[in-house]
Amino acid sequence: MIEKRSRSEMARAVARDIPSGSYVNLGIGLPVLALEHWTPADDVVVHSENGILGMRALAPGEEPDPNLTNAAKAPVGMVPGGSFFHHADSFAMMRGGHLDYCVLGAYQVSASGDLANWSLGDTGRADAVGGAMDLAVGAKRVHVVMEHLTKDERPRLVAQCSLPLTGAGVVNRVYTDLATVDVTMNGFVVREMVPGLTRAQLQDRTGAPLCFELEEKHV
Amino acid sequence: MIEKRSRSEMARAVARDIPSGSYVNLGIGLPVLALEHWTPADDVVVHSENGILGMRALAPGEEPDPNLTNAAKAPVGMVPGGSFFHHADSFAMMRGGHLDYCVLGAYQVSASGDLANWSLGDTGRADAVGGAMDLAVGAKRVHVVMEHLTKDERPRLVAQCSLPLTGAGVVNRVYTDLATVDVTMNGFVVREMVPGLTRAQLQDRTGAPLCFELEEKHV
Amino acid sequence: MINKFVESIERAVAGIADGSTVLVSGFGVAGQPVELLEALAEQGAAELTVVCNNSGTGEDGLARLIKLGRVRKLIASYPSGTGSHVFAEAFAAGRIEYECVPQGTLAERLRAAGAGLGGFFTPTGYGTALADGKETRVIDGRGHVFEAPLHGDFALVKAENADRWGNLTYRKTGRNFGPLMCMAAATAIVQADRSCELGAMDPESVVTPGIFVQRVVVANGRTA
Amino acid sequence: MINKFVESIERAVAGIADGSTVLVSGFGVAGQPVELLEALAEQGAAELTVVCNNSGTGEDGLARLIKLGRVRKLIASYPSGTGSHVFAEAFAAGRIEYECVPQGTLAERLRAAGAGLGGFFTPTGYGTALADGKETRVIDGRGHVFEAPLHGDFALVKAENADRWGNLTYRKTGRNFGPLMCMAAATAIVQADRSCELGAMDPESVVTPGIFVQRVVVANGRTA
Repeated sequence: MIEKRSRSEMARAVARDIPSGSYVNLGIGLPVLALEHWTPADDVVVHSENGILGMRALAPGEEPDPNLTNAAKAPVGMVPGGSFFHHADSFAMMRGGHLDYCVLGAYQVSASGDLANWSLGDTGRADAVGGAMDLAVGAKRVHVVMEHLTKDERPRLVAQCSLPLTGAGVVNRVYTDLATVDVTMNGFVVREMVPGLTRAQLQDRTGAPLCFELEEKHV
Repeated sequence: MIEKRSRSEMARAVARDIPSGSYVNLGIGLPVLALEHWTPADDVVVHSENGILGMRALAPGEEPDPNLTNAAKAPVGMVPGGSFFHHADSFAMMRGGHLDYCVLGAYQVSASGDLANWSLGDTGRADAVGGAMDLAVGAKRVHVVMEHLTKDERPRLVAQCSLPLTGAGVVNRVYTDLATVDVTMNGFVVREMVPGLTRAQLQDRTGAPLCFELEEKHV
Repeated sequence: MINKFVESIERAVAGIADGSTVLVSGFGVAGQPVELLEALAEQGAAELTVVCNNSGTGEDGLARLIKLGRVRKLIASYPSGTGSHVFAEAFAAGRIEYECVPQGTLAERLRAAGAGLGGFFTPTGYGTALADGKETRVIDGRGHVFEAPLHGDFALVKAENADRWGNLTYRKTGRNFGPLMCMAAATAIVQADRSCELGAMDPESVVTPGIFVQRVVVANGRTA
Repeated sequence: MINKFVESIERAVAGIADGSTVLVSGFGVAGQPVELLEALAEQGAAELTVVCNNSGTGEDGLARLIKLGRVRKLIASYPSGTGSHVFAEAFAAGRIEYECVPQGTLAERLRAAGAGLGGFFTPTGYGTALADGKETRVIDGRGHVFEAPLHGDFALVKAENADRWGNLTYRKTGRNFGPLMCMAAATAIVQADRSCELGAMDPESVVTPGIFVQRVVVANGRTA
């Protein structure tokens, strides 16, 4: 039986690979769950696009402040050593290569690292890009965390994105409920697979050829 | 006898024409002498390129702070309501049209408002532009204060600048030891002359045609 | 004497004409100038171009302006999300134009306007649909998009403290676009939670120097 | 644990290699990192490109580096003035290259580098000798010059307070180019008058967030 990773396990895998002392931006949804897997001693400094360095999850019972919110407009807290700044400075951090990692959700990632995470195409609804394009081009490493398949069971790891791009050739690594996959010069390279999953099954659920170079520690 | 304006009188003429409540940058040398002609009640807010709004002259006996200096690196004071900021913000104020006036010294001003105040041409020495070009293009009004003639008695108000430009078509008004002259679409227009000076004498000391539309209050 | 305080919220929004471009601070609720937006709705200006990161939530503030049909065009990065149904309905019905700008580009275009720059090249959006029709250039081997400054006729901004010169501080993430919009607007109108005496603010901690602000009203209503 | 403090001024300037581009804060004496510059002179790196508003005064700091022949090129807006005879002599003797950049353009080029922009158009310098050879463009009827970002390998910056994350505040006009140079350098090295505990700084008043700083040394010597 395939032991899929839960959302929390995906977030833990994301958090595990980010070294202590890193500067990190976590996108809305799945990415921000990684927050729960660091302790203050890790000194992972979390950036929020709306002007925070040193963001933390709201503590249980802590009074929310409507002027202390994250990118999803949800109340958060701040760690000692944090700072506030305006949007031009915040995006200078993002665009200027000062963040070690950003972690984003996605609709699709291509074998050449193209990212599609902001638009489902011509839906008649107004598309909303937010800060995704700035993070995609600006962070030193771009990690994506997403389900391996869409709800109707089509691959999200693809040869070419069919949806509008957020950035071209920007993604370094993808965490899914089935595997951890690097995007390399040679396309997708699988680093980690969940128990019970065969290589053939993973390839079958993926829209581009996979190489397998599993990292011992993660198998 | 021609009653030339002293340096202090030139500075007073500069100060007199700047309304209460204005935001002003004063250049090194003659321009900064205007400071002495405002009182705190005038609420003229003086900007210094090195990151001050609300600069004032050092009070007699006041202890100088090596970290509170003006554009000439001389110690200054600060008025209540002042603020400090970095150079990009400071020059945003200058370039972005937020200053009502800047007052600059000059070597030459042309009848079309060209300003030359940063370089004596190919002297073999390193030219130093400082913030002059930013002020020249950025302030809402650019006033110049300078001697009417060079030391060897050549006009500084000219048909065309012979020295390298700081900015083209930027000067609005010039205060000299002999006259106050506006730069208009039709060239130089004299608004004010010192006592004892004839129109012919002023024209004789000026390198481009003068119109005379003297303002009663200043004659 | 410089005194930028105006005595009422109505006076604060006086003179905003039909067809104006209005910059509105806020990221979600944080830093949103709700009282100024409500006053603008009462004031009646129409055919507005509004620049705001979001499109308002619920039925108040910017959402109310949109519902009243006063907004001809919205320039935003993220007008979707919980509570933004008023904009969604207006857009679906073709009653409002919308220009989508990446959030960092939006911030930088405002700053460029305030700083007197003619535009800039950014790598953000290169190779995407949001670069369609825009000038591009490869600089140091990397694709960039040319972006123009974004000027406002007015800005409506929420701050925490203000003095009579218009010096401002903000509260936490309520800062967001406020300082940039004050710079970018010909007339920056600020609603501040509190006023303080001139000289009471630490000059090292002023976030928006008063030179960027034209009117201040103290308005501490429903928002934090 | 993040701890950017280094225990000595020698460690602070370790690794600055020959040929590096070094950004040096300060406007005259205010904000000049004299101790770091002296340490760099001892360290011996040569063939440097230095970016600094001025050229140093007297025989110390940047003037000493120039006198020792370590500076191949100076990029500055105002290297003249009282006390800058060391640079003047080196320039007259052809021992140093010099690029003159308008002060606001210098600040903005540093910011563009730190902010990840590919360059910008500014009206400053249009129609002057400092635009010679540069791309120009008329935007909204006004002439502009294209200016490229200015990146540093290292920045030497003076601040007032620092914590172990590298958060900084400055003192009065000592702020000047410091925040921009921290952003623009791959490795920003800061000499701070004082250190403080993490959390002791007001998050609203941090001027340079620690993300822009790599090393801090406490050095409170002869300068104010």
